[in-house]
Amino acid sequence: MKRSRAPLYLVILLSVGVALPIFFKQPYFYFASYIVLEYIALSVAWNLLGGYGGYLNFGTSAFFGVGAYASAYIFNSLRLPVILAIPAGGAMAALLGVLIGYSTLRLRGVYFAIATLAATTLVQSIVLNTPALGSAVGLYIRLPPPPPPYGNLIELLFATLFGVTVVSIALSYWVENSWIGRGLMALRDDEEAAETMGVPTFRLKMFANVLSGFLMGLVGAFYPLYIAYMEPYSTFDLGISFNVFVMTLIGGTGTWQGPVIGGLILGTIQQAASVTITSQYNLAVVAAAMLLFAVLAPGGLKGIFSKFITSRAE
Amino acid sequence: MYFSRGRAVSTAILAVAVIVILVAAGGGYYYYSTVYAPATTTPIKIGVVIQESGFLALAGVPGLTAIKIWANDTNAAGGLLGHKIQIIAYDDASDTSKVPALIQKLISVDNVDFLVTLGTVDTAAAMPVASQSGKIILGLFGTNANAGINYSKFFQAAPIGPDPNYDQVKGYFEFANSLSPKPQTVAFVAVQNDFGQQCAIGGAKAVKVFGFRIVANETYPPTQTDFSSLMTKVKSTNPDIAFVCSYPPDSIGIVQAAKEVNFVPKLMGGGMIGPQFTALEAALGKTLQGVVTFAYWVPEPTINFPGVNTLIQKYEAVANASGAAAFDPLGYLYPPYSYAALQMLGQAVTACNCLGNNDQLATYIHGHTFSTVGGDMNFTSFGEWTYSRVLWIQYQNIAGASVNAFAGPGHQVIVWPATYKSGNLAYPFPGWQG
Amino acid sequence: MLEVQGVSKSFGGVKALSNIELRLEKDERLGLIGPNGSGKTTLLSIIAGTIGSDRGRVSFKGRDITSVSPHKRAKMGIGRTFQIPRPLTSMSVVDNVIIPLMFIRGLHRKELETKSVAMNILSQVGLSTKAEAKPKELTQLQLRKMELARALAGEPELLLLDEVLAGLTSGEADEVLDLLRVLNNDGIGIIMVEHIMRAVMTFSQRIVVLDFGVKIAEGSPSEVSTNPEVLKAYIGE
Amino acid sequence: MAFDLVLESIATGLLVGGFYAALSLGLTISLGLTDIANVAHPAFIFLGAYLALALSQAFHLDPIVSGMVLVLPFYFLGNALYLFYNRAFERRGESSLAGLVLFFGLLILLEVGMASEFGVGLKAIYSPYGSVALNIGPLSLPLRFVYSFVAGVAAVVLLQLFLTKTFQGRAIRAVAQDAQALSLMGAKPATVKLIATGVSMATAALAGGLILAVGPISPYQDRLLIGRVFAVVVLGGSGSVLGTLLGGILLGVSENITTIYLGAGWSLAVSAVILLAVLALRPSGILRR
Repeated sequence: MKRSRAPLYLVILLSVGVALPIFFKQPYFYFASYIVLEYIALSVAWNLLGGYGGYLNFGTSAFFGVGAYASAYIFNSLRLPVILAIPAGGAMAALLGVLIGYSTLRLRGVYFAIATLAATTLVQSIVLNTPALGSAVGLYIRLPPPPPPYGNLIELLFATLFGVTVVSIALSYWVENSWIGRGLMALRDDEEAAETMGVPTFRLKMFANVLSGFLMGLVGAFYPLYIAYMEPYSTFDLGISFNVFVMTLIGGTGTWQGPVIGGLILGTIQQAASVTITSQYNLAVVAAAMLLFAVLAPGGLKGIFSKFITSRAE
Repeated sequence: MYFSRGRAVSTAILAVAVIVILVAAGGGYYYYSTVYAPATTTPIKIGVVIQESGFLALAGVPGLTAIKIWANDTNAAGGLLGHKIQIIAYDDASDTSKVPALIQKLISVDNVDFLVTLGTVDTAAAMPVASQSGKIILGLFGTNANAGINYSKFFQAAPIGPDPNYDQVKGYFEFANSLSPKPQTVAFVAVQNDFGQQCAIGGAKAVKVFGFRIVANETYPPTQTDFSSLMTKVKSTNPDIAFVCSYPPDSIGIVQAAKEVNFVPKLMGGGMIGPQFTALEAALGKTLQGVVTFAYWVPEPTINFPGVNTLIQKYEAVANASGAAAFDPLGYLYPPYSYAALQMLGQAVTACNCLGNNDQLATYIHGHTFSTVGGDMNFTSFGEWTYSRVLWIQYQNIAGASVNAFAGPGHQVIVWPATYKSGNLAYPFPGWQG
Repeated sequence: MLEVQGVSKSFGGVKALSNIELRLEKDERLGLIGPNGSGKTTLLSIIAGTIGSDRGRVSFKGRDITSVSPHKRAKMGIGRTFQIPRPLTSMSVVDNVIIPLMFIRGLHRKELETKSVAMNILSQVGLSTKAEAKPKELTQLQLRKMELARALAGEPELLLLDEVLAGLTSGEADEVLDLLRVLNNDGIGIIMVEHIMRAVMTFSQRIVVLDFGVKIAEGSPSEVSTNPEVLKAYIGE
Repeated sequence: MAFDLVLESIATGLLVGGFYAALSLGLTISLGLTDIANVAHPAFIFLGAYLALALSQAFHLDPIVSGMVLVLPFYFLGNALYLFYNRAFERRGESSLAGLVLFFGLLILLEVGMASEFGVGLKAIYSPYGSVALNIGPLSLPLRFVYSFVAGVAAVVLLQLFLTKTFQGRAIRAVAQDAQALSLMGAKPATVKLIATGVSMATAALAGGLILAVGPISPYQDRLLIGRVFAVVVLGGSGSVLGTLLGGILLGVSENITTIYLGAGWSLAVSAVILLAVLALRPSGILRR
């Protein structure tokens, strides 16, 4: 068996993304792509537990928001360097993953799903009642100047989030092709049977949940710098969780490519719709696209891509 | 062979992903280069990012309607300095995370001349991008949105005042202070959103200034449906003044619950958004009688600025013409000052005759007073009104539960400030009617 | 090697097992029989660890494993099959066998070697032609063979077989029994839950009979088959 | 705290709980019994509310009565929805996950549709009991919640009778638990789910009427309901109709008790904690089936 070339491609992709803002200057492209990248990374993270392990997380915005608030608090209020704040955001979200995981990952999947929904309400409620986090008034973020060679904060944000996205994809690729991914897929199919085959189901679920939470928090940790003003309703918006879930499903769960495809396609459609259809119907178009994908490609677009490629190869 | 096919697919898909990204980038660049053209030959473009859908559409849609009425009025009169007005509006779906990208699209792709947003949250998210572009931004009702960034080309046209959260509510306490016998104690009830909390912060300042005593300080989440317990709890503290900072659905819930548990303070009301919506007024009918709330404009004879009645008529015509989609047919809250903001901008552009030079235009705006459908306005360096003209109104003479019971003068009586006073406050609050 | 002491279990007030005692020596063949609903599968699940007991203890190779999780028991050498086959439906047959190889025997570094080990096990149970098939393409017999292959992949010292012969022709059953005898000769202890009396009586060295969660008889096949309690349980009153 | 205050908050919490139960019943059936996670259910409730508003305005009906009038049309709407769902997913053997995407899409389409059809602003209807209380001793109970409690409890009782006493009802319960029993009854799963989805949707019409009776409505408010409705269903033990009532009451009372002891600002946090605790300690719900 040949050695996989995917790592090479990922490295190439990474360098392209990081270098792009130095040569190509169009701020709108970076602002719009930032959100698409955000959704790709979140979907990839979601897929780790939801796709491979079959445990649906409806609290993506909780992990995202905890990462965002932790990082904002650290660099905005405590005035510590941003470079510390970003991983701290991921770590706090990972901690949330540990807490939710310990209480509900021993149960059937649907309870985990509801627990993540409840966790979203809980962390949002805590922020709303904590003046140090801005409560409902919100936090005004002091934006740092970008270091060279980036001329603009958004270019730096794009490049770093691009890096995080590629690293998430790489991690997801690694999980999928390692014994961890095998174990997760085994427990997704049949948890009891997997246990009797030696699969440490709880440990694997916890691992996937914490890693997934960490990545979501990491993505969230950049958000204060993008939005400049944080308030709990948009940060913990249920819409983020819905979007991530839908994107992963449309792309195809349980493969590392699925969330990338879903996030890229649906994320781009959303961005495009909001500037081409300048009325409330932009949401309807996105929803119609969702319906269409769900009905025409219930197994995800990745399946269609594979079929197409297989038939061309023959 | 359990990984091989996956790899072929992944390779292909990565390639597709890269191509999509590059094509999108190239397309964006191409579009950028074709649309760009010297500003003098093109219409004046006003870029708007507003809530046409989502929870805040009830503010965004009336606001955008007023902006479009202004554009039509201006174009009918020949435009500004010979340029027609073109409105480019994007819906942010009440999703703040969409705002920076949309603002940037307006700036660097659509190449608009001016930016408009509505509401504090979305305006605050637009500010860094807007300030980097150096363009003038009108943040309709975006009070305090400049707090994080202090941008000199930000203008907020609602008549709130230089210290927004204090000025928004100080009138309520100022006139409470003038009543006799003077009420002593206050109960705060504030919704957990940016408006409610800013309102409560301003209220707390005012309480210190005018020497009241806070006996209850309650907050509640926007999802609250039943306010009976909350109102019973507030009632048990027996305050002279109820100071409620609330949003549309909950304003109604609070008024209903206060009546149900028979909570009768001497002064009932506060910074309540919601009663101003006609459909809600109609549903509550006489229950609103005696309640005091703020307004920026009401159809009272004492505050009849030139043009405002015409604007309201046009607005009602649009609202009614949209048939089933009718939004707030009387629309006194958002339209007048959305229109006024653009009217101010139009006057500045004409008088300054410095289109294209935003620094000069901003300096001009800071240095002058403008006469609009919202009255005379001038701005602090922070972009807020230099003085406060928040009106406090009391619902009086409500005949029943219908839209007509609230239309026209005499139902929303201005009781403060004295300059615009159109009637006397019924004090103490006579108790719940209907 | 295996010792079950005073194990009881009830589901929502219904007693499934009461005070069960069971011993198994290394390389012993034990038959576990009883009418439907007598608690045989529950007992297997308690030994495998997928169901916890309310009272009592289970020890294996001299160690108390009552609170040890099922995957650790699998690593210690307890393998099992399910009464209704439970394949991992998204994976091919060979991948189903690779899972225990990876997780019990730690063969997750070299794909190709792991796969050839898995192929060997599949050919041992006569399933090598179906290695790349998905479980839903298999017949009942093939599914049972796959279950057996998965259990064998973990190199168990104790094999818990839940009706592994059900639905098989007598020829096929003999084939499986021969395989099990070979395994037994290699030192694997076997507990077999079975309805096919002929098979279980000839295969087992010792028989334990459960009825309504109570052990009503224990002994050699001939002793048990003449025990009046057993006859009453099977034939009824 | 004064005893009266605690009593009042428990009493109104109870009433609100009945209202929550009425909102959640549809999801109890679809999620708990037919395994169709209809996340668009709250949007259908608001569709019911808007249609009830139109009916009430046209014929001067009470909003709750309008909601009841809509029960039958909504039953057929549910049938249609299931037929589509069945064709698009179940019959093709696709997972219920793809179905979830369908419901998310439907949720957004419904919201946009309602906004363009009925306007983005708040709508409300005048009702003579809108802000009137029923005074019993020291208690003043809001009539709008008394009526919605009565309607909610009535719906729970009727549904419980339907599920336990009728052939179709028993078949619906069997569809969730025991496919074998279902085939012994001679019922086809698809037919049973057709009825169940109709019943689920019919409750949305009633819930819409109640929401309209309780307060103003706007097209995007359904999102605010989602968390609470799921919480009630899980607290009650998904699939249990009586449990849904208890779950609603537990949520309503705990929110109100939190309001008087900690402040209403914490009420959502406390109910989330209760939900998480129930999930961790008693995952089959407060009322075990």
